[in-house]
Amino acid sequence: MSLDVLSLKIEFGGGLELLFSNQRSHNVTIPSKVRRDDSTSLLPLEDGIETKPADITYLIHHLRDHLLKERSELFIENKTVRPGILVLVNDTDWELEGEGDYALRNGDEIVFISTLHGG
Amino acid sequence: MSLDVLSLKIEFGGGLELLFSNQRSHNVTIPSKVRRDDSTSLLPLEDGIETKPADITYLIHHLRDHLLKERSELFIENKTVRPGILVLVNDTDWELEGEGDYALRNGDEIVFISTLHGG
Amino acid sequence: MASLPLPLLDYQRYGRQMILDGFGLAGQVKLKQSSVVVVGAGGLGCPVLQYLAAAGVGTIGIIDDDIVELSNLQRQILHAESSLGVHKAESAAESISRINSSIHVDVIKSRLTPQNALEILSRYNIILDCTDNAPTRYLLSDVAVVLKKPLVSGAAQKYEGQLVIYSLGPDGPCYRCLFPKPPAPEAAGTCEETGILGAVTGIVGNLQALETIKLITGLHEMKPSMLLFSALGSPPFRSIKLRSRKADCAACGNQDFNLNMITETDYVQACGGPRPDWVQRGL
Amino acid sequence: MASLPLPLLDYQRYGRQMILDGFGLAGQVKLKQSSVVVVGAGGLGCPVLQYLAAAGVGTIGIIDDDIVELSNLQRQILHAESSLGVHKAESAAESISRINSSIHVDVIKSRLTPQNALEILSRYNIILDCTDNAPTRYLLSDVAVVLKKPLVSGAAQKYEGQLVIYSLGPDGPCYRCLFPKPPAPEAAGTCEETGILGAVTGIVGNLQALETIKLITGLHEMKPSMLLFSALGSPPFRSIKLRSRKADCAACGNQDFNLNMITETDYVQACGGPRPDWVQRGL
Ligand SMILES: [Zn+2]
Ligand SMILES: [Zn+2]
Repeated sequence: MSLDVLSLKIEFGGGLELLFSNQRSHNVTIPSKVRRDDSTSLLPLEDGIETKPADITYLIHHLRDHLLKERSELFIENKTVRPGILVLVNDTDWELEGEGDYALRNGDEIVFISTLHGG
Repeated sequence: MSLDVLSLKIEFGGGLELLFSNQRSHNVTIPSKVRRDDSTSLLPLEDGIETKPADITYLIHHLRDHLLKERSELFIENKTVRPGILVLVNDTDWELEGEGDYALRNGDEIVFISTLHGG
Repeated sequence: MASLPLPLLDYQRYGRQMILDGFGLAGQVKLKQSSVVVVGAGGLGCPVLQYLAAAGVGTIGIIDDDIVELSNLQRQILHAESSLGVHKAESAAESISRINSSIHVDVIKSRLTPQNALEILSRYNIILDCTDNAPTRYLLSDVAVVLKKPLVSGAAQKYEGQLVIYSLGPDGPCYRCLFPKPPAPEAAGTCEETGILGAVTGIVGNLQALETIKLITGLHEMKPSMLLFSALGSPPFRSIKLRSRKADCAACGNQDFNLNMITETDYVQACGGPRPDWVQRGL
Repeated sequence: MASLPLPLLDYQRYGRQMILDGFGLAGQVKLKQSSVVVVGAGGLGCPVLQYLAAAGVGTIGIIDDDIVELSNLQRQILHAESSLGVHKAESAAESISRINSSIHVDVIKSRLTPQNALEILSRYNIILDCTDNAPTRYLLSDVAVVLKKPLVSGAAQKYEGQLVIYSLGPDGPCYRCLFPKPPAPEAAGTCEETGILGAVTGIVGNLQALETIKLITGLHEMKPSMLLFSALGSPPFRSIKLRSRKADCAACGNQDFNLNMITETDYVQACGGPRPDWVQRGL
């Protein structure tokens, strides 16, 4: 991966969009190399800081810190999405793609969907 | 386009699949450069033969000659699809893409759908 | 004392949709004030009518000159065994009145023809094509062009369905923009008897009702598109971006296109049959 | 003289689906011999019941302990104004019997609980989740795992819908595979009142009926997937490839998972509420 940044299409559904300006679709740009501790400071990575390729776990933190408008506990819990949220990577269940460890690629579409209970 | 051949995903719907072994999805490989007169001989292109990049008009002829099982008049008419068939290029109406003149690209998905009248 | 925009009980009846974002009291009042005509009370028309009536569309016209037969009951879920032999328009009207007695229902048991279509359909804001044959589909499209009204068109056959809103806004294509020439009858496979799964008509009909409600309440995105459905497909749905109105369309591209040209058009020949089914036999 | 596999009139009634490729007489006989239980006769259950009955499913159980209220009529299209105050299971049974008197309908007006669910649901081949709350959804999934029966699960809220078949074949995931921990009630937004558009429940319910018919007739592809629907989305449908059964799932990954463990599980706490709605209030 030679790009410095990754451009991602993010979509929220099942009510999660309410936490993100009530907007379902977002275009998000993140660094391709990020801090291993998932902190999302936009300051340059200095020598000695442990890094990793940007993965979904990082993305979840990034969305919380830079896109979420309210009540982060309805989105994130214990460094992953809260119970009841399913993550989709290019229309595939993230469990088939390595879950939080999936290394994001430029152009990926990531969907966060809350399970519905109504009927 | 440097490829010698194009790999296409072809799908038929609305009853058209009945003309093609009753199979909706097909993978089809065609030359990237074809005879301008849309003849689909698989012989090499000799010097002096007029050529063009493979387009949908050529594809229609190719499907007729190499994939169609019966009753070509239900698929092709006057060098294009018969009335009542809509062609889709990667989920877009082919009219927005130049119709028969659309130059095919490797990996394109082309759908041929017959309009339904039932209710 | 100012009167409420809706009867008090309506707030209770429609509350679950009135609390939706972008719907509200305004949306409910628009539904109540709107008039919709459903052409065909068969496989598509039944679910359409059901959900439009339940949602509180104020005036609903039902056009069908056919009568209920046993072979209809597998999918035409507004008609009961006790309705066998009754006009479909009447049977459907009675069923939706049981759901919602406050809406006004017009029962039209005459055949829709090039001679009467314009007059009948002009009374409504939105036209729904729930018919089962090509000639009527062309006729409805032409009338929608002349009346400048949206045509919410559903079709279903075997395991497949299609949905388009024609004449959507100032730029949306009409049926002739997409299909200028009617197919030969032997290609259509539609003037003849074909199979159909009931739930397929149900899905397309429900989607027609939904699109209609979106149009009335202002929730529609107003971009011309086609939805393809295949009950056995994977994925089952496919959304297609459609062309705009065609400048050279014989109908909507023609400034002079009018009532008389419709009447003169040979819709009978269009489908190749000697006697077209102007009215929907509820496939 | 050999008897026909179906009564003579059935060939006429179901002819339009029996002539379909891959359906045929065999498909119709399978429908007639199958039994399906619909949990919840509300927004999802009504269209499901309608199309299963019309298609000729031989035995249909309807479970709901709620009664019909005015606020239901906006989407629960089997209930009429005259049914206000009547049990939903009864009202729905009467409506589908009007469509098809030849099918056998079980009316179950008791609350589905961890104590009775296994016994009641074991009588049927396929379970349909048309409920409106998380605890019942977990309960139904657990029962489907124990009984090794497919669970055709629909959900709808506001403008959105979701559809999954859990416990599909030997490898399909259960609800706990996807959602091991129930969400906190404040996150679910589901134990409380939320809005819902009727046509959205109609579309999801119709798709549930379709999937059920595909399962019974052998037309189903048997690959675990989820269908997402958003009435205002573009595109409105999205098909998701799902994981297989999870080896570490507390329910389907546990060889010892059984009736007693279900009874012991605290479904009440699961949704955080003191008194869960075991039975579907038809959101
Ligand atoms: Zn036009
Ligand atoms: Zn499981």
